[in-house]
Amino acid sequence: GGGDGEGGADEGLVVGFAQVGAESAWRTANSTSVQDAAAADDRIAELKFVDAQQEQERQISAIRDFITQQVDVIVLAPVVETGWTDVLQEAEDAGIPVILADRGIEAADEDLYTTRLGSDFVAEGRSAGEWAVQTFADDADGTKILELQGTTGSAPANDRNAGFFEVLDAEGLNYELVDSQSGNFTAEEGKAVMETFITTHALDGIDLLYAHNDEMGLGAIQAIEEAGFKPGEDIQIIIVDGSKAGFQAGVDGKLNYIVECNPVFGEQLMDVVVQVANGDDVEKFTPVEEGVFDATQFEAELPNRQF
Amino acid sequence: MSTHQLTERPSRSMLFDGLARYIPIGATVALLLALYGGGVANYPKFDSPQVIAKLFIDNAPLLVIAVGMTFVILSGGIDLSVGSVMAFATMACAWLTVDAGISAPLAVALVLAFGTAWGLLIGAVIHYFDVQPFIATLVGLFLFRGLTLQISDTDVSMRDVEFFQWGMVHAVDVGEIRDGGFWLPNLSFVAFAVVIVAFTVLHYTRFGRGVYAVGGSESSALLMGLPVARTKIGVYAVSGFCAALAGVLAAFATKSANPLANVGAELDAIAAVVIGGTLLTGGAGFVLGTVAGVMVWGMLNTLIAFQGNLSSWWARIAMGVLLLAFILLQRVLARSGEKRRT
Amino acid sequence: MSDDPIVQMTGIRKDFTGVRALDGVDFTLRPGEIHAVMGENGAGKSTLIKVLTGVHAPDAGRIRLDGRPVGFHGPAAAQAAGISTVYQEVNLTDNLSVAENLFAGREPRRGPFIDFRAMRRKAKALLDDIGLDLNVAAPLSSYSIAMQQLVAIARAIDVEAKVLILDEPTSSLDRDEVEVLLGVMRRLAAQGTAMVFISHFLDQVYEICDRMTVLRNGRLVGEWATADLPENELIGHMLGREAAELEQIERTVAGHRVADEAPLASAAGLGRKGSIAPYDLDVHRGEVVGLAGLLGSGRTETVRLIAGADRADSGELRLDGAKASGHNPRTAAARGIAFCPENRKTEGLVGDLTVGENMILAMQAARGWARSVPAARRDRLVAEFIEKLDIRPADPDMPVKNLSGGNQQKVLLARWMLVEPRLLILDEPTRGIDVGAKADIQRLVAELSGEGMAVLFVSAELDEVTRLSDRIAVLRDRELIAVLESESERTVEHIVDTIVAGGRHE
Amino acid sequence: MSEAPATGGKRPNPYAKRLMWPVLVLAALIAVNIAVTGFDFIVPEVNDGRLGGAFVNILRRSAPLLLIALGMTLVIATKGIDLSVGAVYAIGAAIACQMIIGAEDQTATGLVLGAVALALAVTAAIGAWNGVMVAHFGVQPIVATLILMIAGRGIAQLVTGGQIPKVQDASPFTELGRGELLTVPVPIWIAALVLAALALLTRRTALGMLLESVGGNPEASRLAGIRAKGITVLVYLVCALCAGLAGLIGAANLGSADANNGGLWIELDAILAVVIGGTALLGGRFFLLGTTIGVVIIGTLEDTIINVGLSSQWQFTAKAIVVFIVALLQSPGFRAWVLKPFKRRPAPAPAEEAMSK
Ligand SMILES: Nc1ncnc2c1ncn2[C@@H]1O[C@H](COP(=O)(O)OP(=O)(O)OP(=O)(O)O)[C@@H](O)[C@H]1O
Ligand SMILES: Nc1ncnc2c1ncn2[C@@H]1O[C@H](COP(=O)(O)OP(=O)(O)OP(=O)(O)O)[C@@H](O)[C@H]1O
Ligand SMILES: [Mg+2]
Ligand SMILES: [Mg+2]
Repeated sequence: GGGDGEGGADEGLVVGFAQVGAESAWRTANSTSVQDAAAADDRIAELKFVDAQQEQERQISAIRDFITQQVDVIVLAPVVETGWTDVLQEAEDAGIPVILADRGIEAADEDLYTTRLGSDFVAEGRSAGEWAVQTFADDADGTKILELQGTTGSAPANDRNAGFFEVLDAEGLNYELVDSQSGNFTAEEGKAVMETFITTHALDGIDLLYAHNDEMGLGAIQAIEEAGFKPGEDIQIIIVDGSKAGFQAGVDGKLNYIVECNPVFGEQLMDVVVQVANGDDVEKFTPVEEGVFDATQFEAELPNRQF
Repeated sequence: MSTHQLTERPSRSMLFDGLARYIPIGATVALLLALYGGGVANYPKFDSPQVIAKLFIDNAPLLVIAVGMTFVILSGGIDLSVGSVMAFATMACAWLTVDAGISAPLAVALVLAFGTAWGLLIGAVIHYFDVQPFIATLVGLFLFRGLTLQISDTDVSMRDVEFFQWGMVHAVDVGEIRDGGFWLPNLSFVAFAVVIVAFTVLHYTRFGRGVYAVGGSESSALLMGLPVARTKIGVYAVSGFCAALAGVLAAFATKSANPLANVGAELDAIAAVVIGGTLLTGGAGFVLGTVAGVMVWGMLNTLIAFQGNLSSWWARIAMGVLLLAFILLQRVLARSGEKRRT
Repeated sequence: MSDDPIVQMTGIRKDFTGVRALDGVDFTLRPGEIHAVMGENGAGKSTLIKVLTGVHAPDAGRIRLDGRPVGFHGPAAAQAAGISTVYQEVNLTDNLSVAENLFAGREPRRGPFIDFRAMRRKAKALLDDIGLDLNVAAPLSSYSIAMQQLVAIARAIDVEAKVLILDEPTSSLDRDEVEVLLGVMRRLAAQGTAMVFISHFLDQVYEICDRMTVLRNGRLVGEWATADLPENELIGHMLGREAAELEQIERTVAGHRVADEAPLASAAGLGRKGSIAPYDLDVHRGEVVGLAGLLGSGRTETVRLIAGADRADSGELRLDGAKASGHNPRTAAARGIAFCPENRKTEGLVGDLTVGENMILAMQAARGWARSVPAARRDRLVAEFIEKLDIRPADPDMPVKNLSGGNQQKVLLARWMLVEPRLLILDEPTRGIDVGAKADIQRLVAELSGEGMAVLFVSAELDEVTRLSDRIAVLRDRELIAVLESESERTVEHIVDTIVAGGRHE
Repeated sequence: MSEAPATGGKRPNPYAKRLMWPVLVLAALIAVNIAVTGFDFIVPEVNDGRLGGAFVNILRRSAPLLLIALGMTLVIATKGIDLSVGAVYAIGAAIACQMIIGAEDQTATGLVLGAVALALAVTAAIGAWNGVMVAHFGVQPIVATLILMIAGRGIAQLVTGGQIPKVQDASPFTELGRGELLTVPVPIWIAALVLAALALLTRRTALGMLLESVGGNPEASRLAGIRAKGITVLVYLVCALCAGLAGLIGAANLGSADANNGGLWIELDAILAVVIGGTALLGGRFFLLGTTIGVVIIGTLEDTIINVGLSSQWQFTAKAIVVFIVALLQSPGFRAWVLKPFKRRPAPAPAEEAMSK
């Protein structure tokens, strides 16, 4: 059981949440989901929310503040995988359990957190790859691919890239990666990079665009339209995330495949928090429910989108 | 020789002349206390000594780069490269020890030497080629971020390097936090040492006084026959060294290197220096002011963490408002001590 | 005293873009002598010094020190070789304390650390030596420019140098200070130090110098022993025109003021805590009111209040009988008050802007940004004043920071004459100006007041004040102690007596 | 530190001299691109009555940066700096988009005009606030604007509720970023007009000179009777207005406003462009045309990296190298040093440079 801070079990739990930041709509949806779920949940007395603006030091600092405040449970959405040993050890010494949300940390520190709830970026990359292998299996002249990467060095960018090409290579698809650049997960840069792709490589013969998130994908779609091509037809497009706007574009026929990465797991998280606080046994990894969607499913799924 | 009094007595008291330049730092310290008092009054556990101790745990690297920045700003320059150099230094530590298998103390020495050399180089470019410091060091900002990413585009762990365990070992450990105890790791004391050395150098050595003179008026310093070149290049070397050292401290703190770490750290450092009462135009300010500035910066963040119910955007706005209130109060306090002109 | 020259410069040439500042100049300095370098504003005196001390590299010519060829890389190198210099503009760092300025770069140390106590003690002794009593721990910025000049001199003479160079050291000093300085120089000369002395005060030059080298337009005119060159000939050599031209500066129209006319500006109990005690002062149309007093007596403070540069915290200022509220430099200018501040570098000119732009600045400010002065009118006015004040080089597009000190002063004057103010406030307008130009400026002041302009005139030179003024306000201890009206009172002796007596009344 | 541009009177146009090196670097970058991708790079093409082609695209994409850099030039001329432009960009974008998506009919012209006006009014007010902090409260510019740099994105997120509002493609608002007028893309028009307007405003009136005066020597300017405070406020206001306008163009281009990433770090690029263009950060002389060239260099550089086939990791490194080259070429000291072996004349004393400051 968790620390018996001043909250006390009967008044509900005090939970500290060290969020990555507010760098994307996905992230904001995630924060909102967690905050709303905590507010609605009687078992939670207070959620201490800290936005770390994408810096590990700020997250570490926030965790130390949580320890000083003697919260009952700490939830951490780690910015990076490494470097958590000391601070998680401090939490353990103070008797406060830690739950990871969203991203994971290096395997060697597995003992220092109770459980992780979140998405598997490599798996997302693999899903995208599987669809590509299926779709282009009988493309005789080889599949020409453009990739819009997320922020250079970030875990989702690295994993979505790795998972995707792992499958392509494993399945022996005959493909050529024509160009791959970072669009920093933003529409602005996604569009700019795509424009340059178009002028440099022209679009004729390019089969597939793989964008690591919605926003870059949507930016690229605009660039493609402005250059006089039909996104979704002249070039097939895969995006990861699946926001409302992404699905809308799918419904409009402008993209072909969406790999969902679901940020709305606040309620699921609160359940885990309570279990952990009660000292119940929990799995080391709880995947968030996520799906993949192709053109046939966009229309039906659109109304279910929450962000 | 006649020593009759030719000139009339100074009107302002010596006391005032001596104190006028302490007003900005005095204001900073007073407001820091006010912030702390506000925190204690509003949040339970804010009076835990660990709240203060923590300012020097997480902010130790920031403190070190801010001290280096103080030298540069006092001389009338600016160094935008510190954040990137810091990230590069951490990454270089990881690369040298984990990949290249060099012994950690040697790696650290190499990194520190490299930081200093970079400072010397950019200082020489600034001085001899008269390139604006903002631009010359902006080159460093881009360059080292690029090089860091080229070493590795993912984070690298140094957990198995024995040497880096030393930094977080508790140097002081007084009781459990929950019982009102606190602890400080070794690396905080490295930062304290940097502050003490910097203070001594700035106030009690020729180099230090030269920094103030060059910041006051570079052309005058030159005509006075001061070693302007050595001073100007020296401050960038100090800053480069401090940035590299901060990178090493970061390696101690997390035992991991992250290519995207410390983005914008230069702005944090500049903010801390300026909040501490140092003028960006050079020539006026104190290292201890910078320490106070870093504490204010950390304290604002702590307040927001203790408040805990702010959304991302309200947290940013709150930070801005706190900073604003702080700066305006500081201006009011400082102004009452300044000559008033029309 | 051996006659081997200690410094020998031969065939020195120095070009700045567009200007040949020095052209084949020779200069010889012998041990133990005091050697004046004379010439008009812009003649190249300061440049010669800067070439000698390594601030500028010569484009041609050679320099020998003690017979050995040298080429310094900067003032530090020159200093190390035994040449100590006070440059023309005060070059100290005013954010540091007085003591630190005195010893910057050569602080007394204990181990690697500066011994501040010893430094303050030595500073105190050094300043005592030239009769200054300053708080050596206070920042230099809390002292007037004259004090700063004295500090700079003290710094230079403390270095036991073979050669001491003083470029217009006396431009803001009053007579007593000058006397002390000359005394120090004599003592150093007796000890064998060679000195270069640059000044526009001919009496000082004649009093102390053994020899002089005269420059004109960057060329060497000649070298003479002081005794061999009477004053009028010297002036002739410097200006290249007849000395007689300069003789008459007497007021053409004296006592212009109509006795019962209401004053143009009238200060009643105007004052500011910590800087000047409340004072009453009237200025009428067409009169010149001089302000006299020792250094730091508050002359600058007095006029700054009237100019709106500082805010008064007591009393009121009336212009044409109407209370001037919200007085600041801008409203003052709108009310016809022009103010030439004493420190042209920090308060007067904008170094990066051109001569023409600097001149037009006040006029433009008065018109607001939207209505720029038409180019034709601007060019005409600028050309007119460049000619009237004989500003050299006569190039309106030269950045003003490249002008010689005296010419910069003229640009500042031109700025305010251009707007044809009703009240012109001149704080040390003739500082660093050569004899010819000084005469021009004095004549101009007389002329302007003859045309009905009121002038407030601050100068450290009592001669100048007495010669020009209709009335003289005497200050002491930041207090206006007397206004001398009658002709018999307006003499140097009477002013000095008043100051001394003013002290006794306290 | 201002290297004296025209030490002489014989009118070697200081403007031309300042611009020479940036122009050469730009030419070199363009040459590299032409070498890699052929002349198509520079030749504009017209498709669907719309000017396109690689270089035109660069210009179009650079428009927001140019707007901000122009405003920044004026601020820097007064010895100031504005770090808040990125945040103001986001605020401008957020306000306009949020107002438009809140309406029933997103295609109404009146609505779009209203949204644009509101966004500009708010950003202008923010600029005035910055100016007042600097001019009237005497806060150092970097600190005064740091406040809004931190809080500004929070305000923008507050406006959008943390979402990324998407404006319908049919809304005329998107024309601001995607449309064309007489075949030339609208962003280029706007940037060109603002450039022309600012050039006229500063060079045809006395504003330019007064700005340079305030920047060169604030105390002397005050004593000369210049309304230094008013001018300072005006300049920050114009700068924020430019940033707001840039935000509108950016938002219109994407049809959405990203409060977090819109205009992120654009302040650094803007300052960079200003300095590459020859304006010293210490205030005084400013060069709007130089800034423009600086912006185009930065824009071209980003494309060059992709065209040359370097990976994303190279972006920073390449930028560093180019900036370093420009900075060194602009330095007379560096040129003298490089040319020294070829010249007979003695090099200038090191002190000389410093003295001209
Ligand atoms: N850095 C510079 N750049 C360009 N021209 C300069 C520079 N310094 C001096 N000059 C020019 O060189 C000439 C000589 O100037 P210098 O300062 O030596 O005159 P000076 O004899 O000392 O005059 P003053 O009595 O007014 O001080 C002047 O025409 C001046 O404009
Ligand atoms: N003897 C002194 N001791 C201390 N401070 C002084 C002294 N003399 C002047 N000051 C300082 O210098 C500044 C300028 O003095 P002020 O302008 O009143 O002198 P002034 O009569 O105009 O002299 P001048 O114009 O000849 O320099 C004042 O702010 C004053 O604080
Ligand atoms: Mg001179
Ligand atoms: Mg005075």
